[in-house]
Amino acid sequence: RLEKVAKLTNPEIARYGRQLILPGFGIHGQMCLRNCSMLVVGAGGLGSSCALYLGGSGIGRLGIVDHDTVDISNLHRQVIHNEARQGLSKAQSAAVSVRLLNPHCQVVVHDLVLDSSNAQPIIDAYDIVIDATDNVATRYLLNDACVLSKKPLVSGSALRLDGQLTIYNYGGGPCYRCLFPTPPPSETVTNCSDGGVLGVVPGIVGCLQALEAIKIATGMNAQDPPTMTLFSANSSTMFRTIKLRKRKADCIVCGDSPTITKLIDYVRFCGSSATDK
Amino acid sequence: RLEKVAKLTNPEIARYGRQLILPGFGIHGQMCLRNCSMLVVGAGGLGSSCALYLGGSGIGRLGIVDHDTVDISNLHRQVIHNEARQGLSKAQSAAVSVRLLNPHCQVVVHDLVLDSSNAQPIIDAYDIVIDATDNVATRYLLNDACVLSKKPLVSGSALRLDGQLTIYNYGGGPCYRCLFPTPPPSETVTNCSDGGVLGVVPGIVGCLQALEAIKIATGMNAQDPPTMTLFSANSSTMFRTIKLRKRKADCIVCGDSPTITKLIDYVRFCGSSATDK
Amino acid sequence: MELLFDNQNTIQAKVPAFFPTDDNKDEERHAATIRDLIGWITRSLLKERPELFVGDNGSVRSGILVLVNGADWELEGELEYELQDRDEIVFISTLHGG
Amino acid sequence: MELLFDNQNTIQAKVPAFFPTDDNKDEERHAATIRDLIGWITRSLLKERPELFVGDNGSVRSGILVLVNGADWELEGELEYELQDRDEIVFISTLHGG
Ligand SMILES: [Zn+2]
Ligand SMILES: [Zn+2]
Repeated sequence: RLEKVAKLTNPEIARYGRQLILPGFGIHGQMCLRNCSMLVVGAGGLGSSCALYLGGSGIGRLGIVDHDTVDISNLHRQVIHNEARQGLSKAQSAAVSVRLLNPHCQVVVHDLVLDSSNAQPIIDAYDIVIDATDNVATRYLLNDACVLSKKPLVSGSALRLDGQLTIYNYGGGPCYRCLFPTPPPSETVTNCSDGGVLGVVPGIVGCLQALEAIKIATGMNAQDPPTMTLFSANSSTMFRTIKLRKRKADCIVCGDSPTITKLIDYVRFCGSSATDK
Repeated sequence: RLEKVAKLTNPEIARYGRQLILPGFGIHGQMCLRNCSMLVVGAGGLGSSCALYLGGSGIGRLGIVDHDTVDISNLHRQVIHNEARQGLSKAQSAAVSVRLLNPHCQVVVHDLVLDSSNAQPIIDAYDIVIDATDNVATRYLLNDACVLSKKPLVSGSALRLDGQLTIYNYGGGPCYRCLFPTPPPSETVTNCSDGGVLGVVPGIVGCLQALEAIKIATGMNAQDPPTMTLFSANSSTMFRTIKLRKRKADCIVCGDSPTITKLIDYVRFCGSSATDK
Repeated sequence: MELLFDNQNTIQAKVPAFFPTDDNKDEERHAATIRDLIGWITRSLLKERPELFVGDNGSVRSGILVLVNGADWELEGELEYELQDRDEIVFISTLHGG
Repeated sequence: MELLFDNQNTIQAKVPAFFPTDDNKDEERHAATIRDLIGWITRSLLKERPELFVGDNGSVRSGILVLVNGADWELEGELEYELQDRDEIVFISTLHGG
């Protein structure tokens, strides 16, 4: 676990000056970031902008999970990588970019497929988890692991011209299963490889995920009701915020009498694999 | 001016595949980008995310204007630069990052302070201009130059926890002077150095500027009414879209009988300099 | 979701204000609920493959969130919510891409 | 802008429905307009430095955009717009940072 510090070093003060003078953020906000560890699951379209801005912001430790390698067809949206890193592990490539931007951030590479055999100890080691994945099975896995580990989960998704953003398992709000108790029929699920995506759309959602994680770390959103933000690039009103239900007392994982008390087989549960592309 | 091409090369088709299969975008959208040149003015907080995503998206030529050099205190928000580029020209540094991401994009460096003596020929050479600057004088300069040159202007701004986004001089909508005929009193103007800024806030606005520029280049927003998008990181409804006036017939630069027919002295007009920090 | 509805993403519809009760006696009608709306949409607007919109129990399928005037329908009574004049009902299909 | 108003960014206020006309005869009153609202705010809510909010001509200073129920006030008649019950009037200070 990340060792807490009581104050910032002089190089940190120089680097984060524009946040230190920010009213309503300041030294308190910066210390909250410095003593916080976050895990970004997925170094693809969402994870690219999210990891860059979190790495730059001053969080103490950033974990990056991805099992995939950099491909040319990723680069229109996955701007944390580059042409020369083709074939390199995405988790490694993202870590290199964050370290070049900010050597003060401890970056931990998790070059693996997250599943029920390995997820819990990884998630236990971080304070806030960011779901920047691209498949249903990993979304349910992360949800359950975060509920079991009592960690807030900042979930983002993007496809075609649209995006969605929600914080799960935080401040009395719902978990992913409270909203979606059963997985969607697999023929209704489309990923970016099949459905396409405009590159900047996951960029926008990933930035918003970084922001929400920063707001959780600093307590800025502690009084906010649970919401989902819907983004639609092709609409003249691009953003819409909707009010969500609270945690459901009968939810099978976060409810009052949970029946899920350890991770299950999510590939079987969802009828689709985490590495389907 | 950018030479037009009639089709994409095979490497371009492989790279932009996820946009080529995107319904409502496809080969038509990608060709519009390929034959479009855009100028990002400012390689700071807004310009960082904007230039990265435009460079990745497949536009034919990207101009980057900045006269400043990379400083450590920029890096919490200016993620297109990095620690090793301290002291290097921001326009040069941004160009290096875009070329590493996408060698197909022609990147043009304008390492200078834009003013009334040099702005018009630079702006004339591009199809769409992105205002990612940080001062009032350059905002009026860009507005007038874009009106005189009949170019749409995608304007973004960010300060503290807030951001604003508007397209000026496009599709019958207003120019900056239609909304703000006279500059604000200089004691009411705060920049990021004095007021502070949360790093991801300009990141979000810069991504949205890249998106709006892509929508203009591909005609996706041709039917949309003029709007301003307001962003407030600390509000539970983070985005708000407001409906704007049309072009004003009595505007002194874009109106029916303009009295401004060439660029003026914007530093004198605004009572503040473009290089005040 | 638009693919199911001829690529339209906004549909303004006049929906019957009352629906017959299950035993279909004309004089026993109840105010239109979201349950009725889902059935009406399936019969009147859906071009094909209704299983991509409705589930087994007369509700929407898994992975669709229903909004009543911008709020999660769970806050409004879900299937039994009685439609009011000019209500805006939105069906959101969850995205999983990244 | 919040700095001018004690750091409050939303203020719910009861504003007089009518204001006296300029010659101040009590029986000649007109419905409250945004011009009246700006004057009323300056007198009633502003703690200090009114010149950071109002300009010379009874309007807001340069660089402030006024919204009437989410739309640019120019679409609604600017200073002469007559306030309706529950109107939401927002004053936006333009940002220039980047
Ligand atoms: Zn739950
Ligand atoms: Zn104008």
